[in-house]
Amino acid sequence: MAETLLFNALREAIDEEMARDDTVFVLGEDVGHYGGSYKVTKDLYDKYGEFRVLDTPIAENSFTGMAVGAAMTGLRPIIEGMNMGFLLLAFNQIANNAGMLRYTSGGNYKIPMVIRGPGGVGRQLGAEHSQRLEAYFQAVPGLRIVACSTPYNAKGLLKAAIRDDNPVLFFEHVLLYNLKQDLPEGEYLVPIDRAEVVRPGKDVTILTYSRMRHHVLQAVKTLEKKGFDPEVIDLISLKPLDFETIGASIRKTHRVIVVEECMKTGGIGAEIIASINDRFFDELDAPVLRLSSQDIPTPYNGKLESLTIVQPKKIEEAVEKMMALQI
Amino acid sequence: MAETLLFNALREAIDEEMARDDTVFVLGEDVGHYGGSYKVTKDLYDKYGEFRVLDTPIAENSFTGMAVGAAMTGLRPIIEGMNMGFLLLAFNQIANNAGMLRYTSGGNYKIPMVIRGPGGVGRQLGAEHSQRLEAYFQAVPGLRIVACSTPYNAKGLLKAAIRDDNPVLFFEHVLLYNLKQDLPEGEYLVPIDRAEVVRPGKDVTILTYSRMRHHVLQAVKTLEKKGFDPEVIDLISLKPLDFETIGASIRKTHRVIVVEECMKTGGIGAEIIASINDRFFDELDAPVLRLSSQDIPTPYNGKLESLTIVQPKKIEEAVEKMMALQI
Amino acid sequence: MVQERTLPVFQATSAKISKAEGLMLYEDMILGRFFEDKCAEMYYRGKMFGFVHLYNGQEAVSTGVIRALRQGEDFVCSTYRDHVHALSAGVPAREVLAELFGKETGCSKGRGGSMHMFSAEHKLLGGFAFIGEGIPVALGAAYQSKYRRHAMRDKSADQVSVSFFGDGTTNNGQFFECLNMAALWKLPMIFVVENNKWAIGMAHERASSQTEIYRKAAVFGMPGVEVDGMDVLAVRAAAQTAIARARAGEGPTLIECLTYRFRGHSLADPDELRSKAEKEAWQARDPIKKFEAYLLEQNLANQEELKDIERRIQAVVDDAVKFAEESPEPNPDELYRYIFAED
Amino acid sequence: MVQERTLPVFQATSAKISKAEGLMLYEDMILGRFFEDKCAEMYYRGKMFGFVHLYNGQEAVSTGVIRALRQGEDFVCSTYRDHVHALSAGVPAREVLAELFGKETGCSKGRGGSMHMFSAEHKLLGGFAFIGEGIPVALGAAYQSKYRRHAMRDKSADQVSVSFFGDGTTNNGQFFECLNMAALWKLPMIFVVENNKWAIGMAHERASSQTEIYRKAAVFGMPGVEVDGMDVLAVRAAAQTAIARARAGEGPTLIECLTYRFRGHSLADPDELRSKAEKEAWQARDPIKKFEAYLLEQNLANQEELKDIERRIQAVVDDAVKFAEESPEPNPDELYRYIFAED
Ligand SMILES: Cc1ncc(C[n+]2csc(CCOP(=O)(O)OP(=O)(O)O)c2C)c(N)n1
Ligand SMILES: Cc1ncc(C[n+]2csc(CCOP(=O)(O)OP(=O)(O)O)c2C)c(N)n1
Ligand SMILES: [Mg+2]
Ligand SMILES: [Mg+2]
Repeated sequence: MAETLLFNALREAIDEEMARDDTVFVLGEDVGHYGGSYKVTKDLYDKYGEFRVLDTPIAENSFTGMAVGAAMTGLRPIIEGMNMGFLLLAFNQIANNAGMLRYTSGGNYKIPMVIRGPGGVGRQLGAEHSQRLEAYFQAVPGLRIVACSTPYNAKGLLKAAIRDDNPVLFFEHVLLYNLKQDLPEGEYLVPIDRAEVVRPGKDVTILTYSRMRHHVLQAVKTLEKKGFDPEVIDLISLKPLDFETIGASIRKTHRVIVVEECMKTGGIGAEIIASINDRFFDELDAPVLRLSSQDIPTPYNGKLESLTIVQPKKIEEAVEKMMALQI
Repeated sequence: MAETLLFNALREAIDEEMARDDTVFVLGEDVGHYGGSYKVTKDLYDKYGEFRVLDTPIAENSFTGMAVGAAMTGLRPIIEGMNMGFLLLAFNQIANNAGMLRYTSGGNYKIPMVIRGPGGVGRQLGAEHSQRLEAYFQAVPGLRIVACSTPYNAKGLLKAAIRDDNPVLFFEHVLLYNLKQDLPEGEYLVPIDRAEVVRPGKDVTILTYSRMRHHVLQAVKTLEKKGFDPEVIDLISLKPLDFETIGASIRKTHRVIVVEECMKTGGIGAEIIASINDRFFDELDAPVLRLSSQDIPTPYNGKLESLTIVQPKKIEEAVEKMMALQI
Repeated sequence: MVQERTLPVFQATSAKISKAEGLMLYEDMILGRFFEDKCAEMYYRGKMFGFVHLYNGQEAVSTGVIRALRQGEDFVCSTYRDHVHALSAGVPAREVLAELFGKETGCSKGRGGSMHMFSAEHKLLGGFAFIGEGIPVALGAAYQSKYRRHAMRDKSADQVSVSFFGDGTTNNGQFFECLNMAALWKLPMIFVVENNKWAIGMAHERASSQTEIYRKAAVFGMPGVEVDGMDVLAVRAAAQTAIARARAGEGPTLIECLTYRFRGHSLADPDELRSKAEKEAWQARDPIKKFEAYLLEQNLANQEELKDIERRIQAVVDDAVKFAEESPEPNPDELYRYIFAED
Repeated sequence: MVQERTLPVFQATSAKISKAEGLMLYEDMILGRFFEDKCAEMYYRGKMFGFVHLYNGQEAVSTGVIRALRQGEDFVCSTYRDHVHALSAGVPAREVLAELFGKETGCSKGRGGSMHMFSAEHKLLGGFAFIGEGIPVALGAAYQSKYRRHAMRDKSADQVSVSFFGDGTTNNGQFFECLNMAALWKLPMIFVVENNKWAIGMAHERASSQTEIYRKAAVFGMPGVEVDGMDVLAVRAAAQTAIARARAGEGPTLIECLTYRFRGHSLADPDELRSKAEKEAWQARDPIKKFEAYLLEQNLANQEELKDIERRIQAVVDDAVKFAEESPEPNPDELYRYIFAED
């Protein structure tokens, strides 16, 4: 066991996979000499050389398309979005080509690629650097969307994503890179399509992902003291959603709260609620509660910013309120 | 009253608004000499000249940004997306600048612009030309999203959108341009934030938009004969949703079916269902039913294509099934 | 009609070709022409749908470039105007036509259609329906060749990637972004601009502040050459030079082919903006007629041999129609097949 | 350290300036420098957050270009490195600093922050946090001027738009797309490249196949000029020529300013990749020191006058800090304000 920071866990994942398979390579802005703006690729340039750790010009759309072409012809690119928001410029390549090309080509090509990097609301980074692209991309067919949240799952998920033969959008969170955790010594993988039951409980199912997992756990601490027993599920896979795990929990608790960092309208929670409505309506004792960020660009001012995202206090209140409902 | 084709209704709207306000101008690919690929700007180049009907190079991201700059400085641009799908290339300008800039600038600028053009699944146009961007854009803060569906509402909505001081994504449907309808002689506007009750009824609320309105109405014809009395609501405004109209209907029918052309996952229907869950859960006698396109890129083959989108038959069955539910 | 650019003069003698080569090139151009004429017929007879963009008039480019490549090894990347590139790359006419009919036997299994021809077997990276989006994809294939050679020490990895696109596309950012990366990393890539003077209804000079596209290569430190795109030998010679350069690790080349499409932008285009005079001037320079005259003049072929080829190709095209018509549609149960790699 | 480009020689005498002009330029550069130094101090003292990109070293560009514009009429478009452009454009130091503190009195009402400075009053189109996205926006402002003049027959509409951006940004598609449109439509636009040799940790020559950016203008039929970006008079002269051209309806110009940032990319950047030798070589060319020497040498100012300016500006900056500190935060009830035009 070695105590590892999340960014280093990601780095280990990439390093191990690059050592294991020489078709795996990293590309993006400042991934080489600079080692990545969050140090996820630190020293890999020295180890693997300029072809396998490729510093690109600032041309997101084209270097993403280039990765698609490389993937179609047998390599396994890992794109680092220096900030995932910058990949808005690559939306066309991600949607049309990474996402749809395999289908449209009738199976001629597969596109094993990972697009990873920091997303989410940081500390006063302003609207453009505080995006939650998972919502913008969730309707694109052919993409898998994954969000990691701990050093342990970050490493195992990234390794699994790299080995997956499909395009995976892999979200890290700009405020979680310095999380610490003891990691097992040997190699391990974490399946990219399974939700993680973080805390079993019987009162209410809290579905969350990425940094909000930690806000939820903070709330849960207080809630436990008050005698509540919530079940916390980290979705991990935002597309497709793991309805096996979600369903099992709902059948137990009959109450659901979604806690997400993306904006409410058209967010991940919207799809979760719609799917629960499709599949588990009769299991529900109360409407699913949706705690999302406000539907606004993230304001720079610190107070407004913290009002924009869901705070632990709000989660506590939501659980208490939901448990108080007469059913 | 003059019988007017939908594309001509749109043309009239633009023409009238350009005549009324000389800050209104159109830009896009082939809008000038060619008159627009669906003839929505036919002859306007001759009438208004090259500045006001501007043929652009094929550079969606930049000409969209250019329209943002023009809007910030007092003009009222109307962008024609030759096909709305091409605006995936302009995602960054639409999201960051059209959508968010006003907020991020603390109200320094407003961005009165309309981005319009054909969306939806046509007749065997292939995956890339059959996009439903309303789903991809719905989470972007600051944007209004409108979908027209008849010559009457197309004209009135487009005029209202042009006069609106906010950025409006305005979806037409590639298969509706030749719809005919008698239009009133004088000028009229249709509010861009109000849903339209197309057919009042008491059994079930069908929420739909764009071309699916017509699939729904086709189904309703058969359903009427079978004695059903569905209420059909054309959402018109996909963002924000008009919950006043939607809510009034749900309080009457207690049953909802959503019929949409976008993909199921992360579609407009997902947000509708989540919002209904938030607001009207106790009014529901049954889970909301979601009829969406399949979660796949649109296949070219005609049969597969027609299986991909919701057909009237399916809507009939859904209504019958929902009405048969014991409550 | 705008003043035509003076075409670069090409001395055919400088590119001596054998009889076999001559007939091969002729056959490939005839295939392209006959195939597209058949598509028009089938479209008007309601056998195919959607947007169909034909290639008539530009055959010397596809044949000149693609037939200079190593078939099935080098990569070809096309646009929505992709039928003929697919044929030159070796995709059987049967599979291209079946794709147009939306059949399971089509090269994209009927899922792609006219603008989305793919064939991994023939190293056709795809038809790409959106402007410019294929250029980065081709760049990726080129990167991959170089990567295999240098990072994976595969000496045999010397494949070249060719990306085709039009004049209108050269105003799109992806074009420039890729010129830069290709030159920066000296990738084995060839940018082939098919400058047919129009982007749908937008005349090139109304869209580009500087109309001589080949000159744009220089500011990226890349050779840019201008070639008569109606002369298959001129195109072939330029392609051969570029291919040799690319294979030798010397980097990319941009080739601007001055050409013309003899039909509207797509079969749905009324084609009202191009002047009669302009059309006639270019029609008179039909690349097939030009090459035919050359073959005869140089005694590389006689009338009968050429007629034979035409008959043979007509049969190939007719057979493709029959094949496509008789082929099954995709199985509706497989609607979700191919969405993920596991299928 | 890569071989430095030979700087273009500029004869300052060719641009005779008055004493008043000289002092104005000096003051503006000092304001930029002192302001940024104060930002660093405030950041390290935990008074401001997020990404903060300082401009030290590049002052001659902002002052040279923006102070040649008509203040409050011509448009200025910046990037994430926008404080000093905002100051040169006339946004009061108080409002820029208050924005950095996230206060309601900030020029973007505390909603924007360091990378999002806006001021409609001062025709500052914005700080744009994403690479290249401001260029099209500036193009739109330029289009608007021309539109008013020609389509709305407003003779007074001769405003010029200037877009600032870095070397790294010139590899992005939007740069090229806009060069083309600006030249094609002869828009009153000036593209100012602040080539400081680095894009975060990416050296310009590792990112661009052709490093002389000004040369890229020519292939769009646009003048491209190279200028010593550490010499405010050289920059000003180039700007004046470009502005005159633009105002006269003769179209856009690209100005490449060779400059250097004296600090890391942002205050979070460890700045480990740039060599000491390179930093020192450029530090020795500090534009403020250079201009100070020129003013003294030409007897346009004496030491005391310059010290006066510095004292005055120091007071302005200190006052800005006080103002920002004492300003109120935005009202939490107004979280949703400014999302739509009605608010
Ligand atoms: C991103 C994008 N924008 C617009 C279009 C619509 N479109 C299809 S072809 C075309 C013109 C292309 O002209 P050119 O590049 O010269 O190629 P040509 O058709 O002449 O072969 C346009 C605008 C598209 N397919 N993709
Ligand atoms: C679209 C986009 N991609 C990447 C970034 C991250 N980024 C911020 S500044 C920068 C380097 C820009 O370099 P340059 O254009 O030379 O400007 P400089 O910072 O040197 O002034 C990068 C890559 C961004 N902000 N936007
Ligand atoms: Mg063309
Ligand atoms: Mg720089």
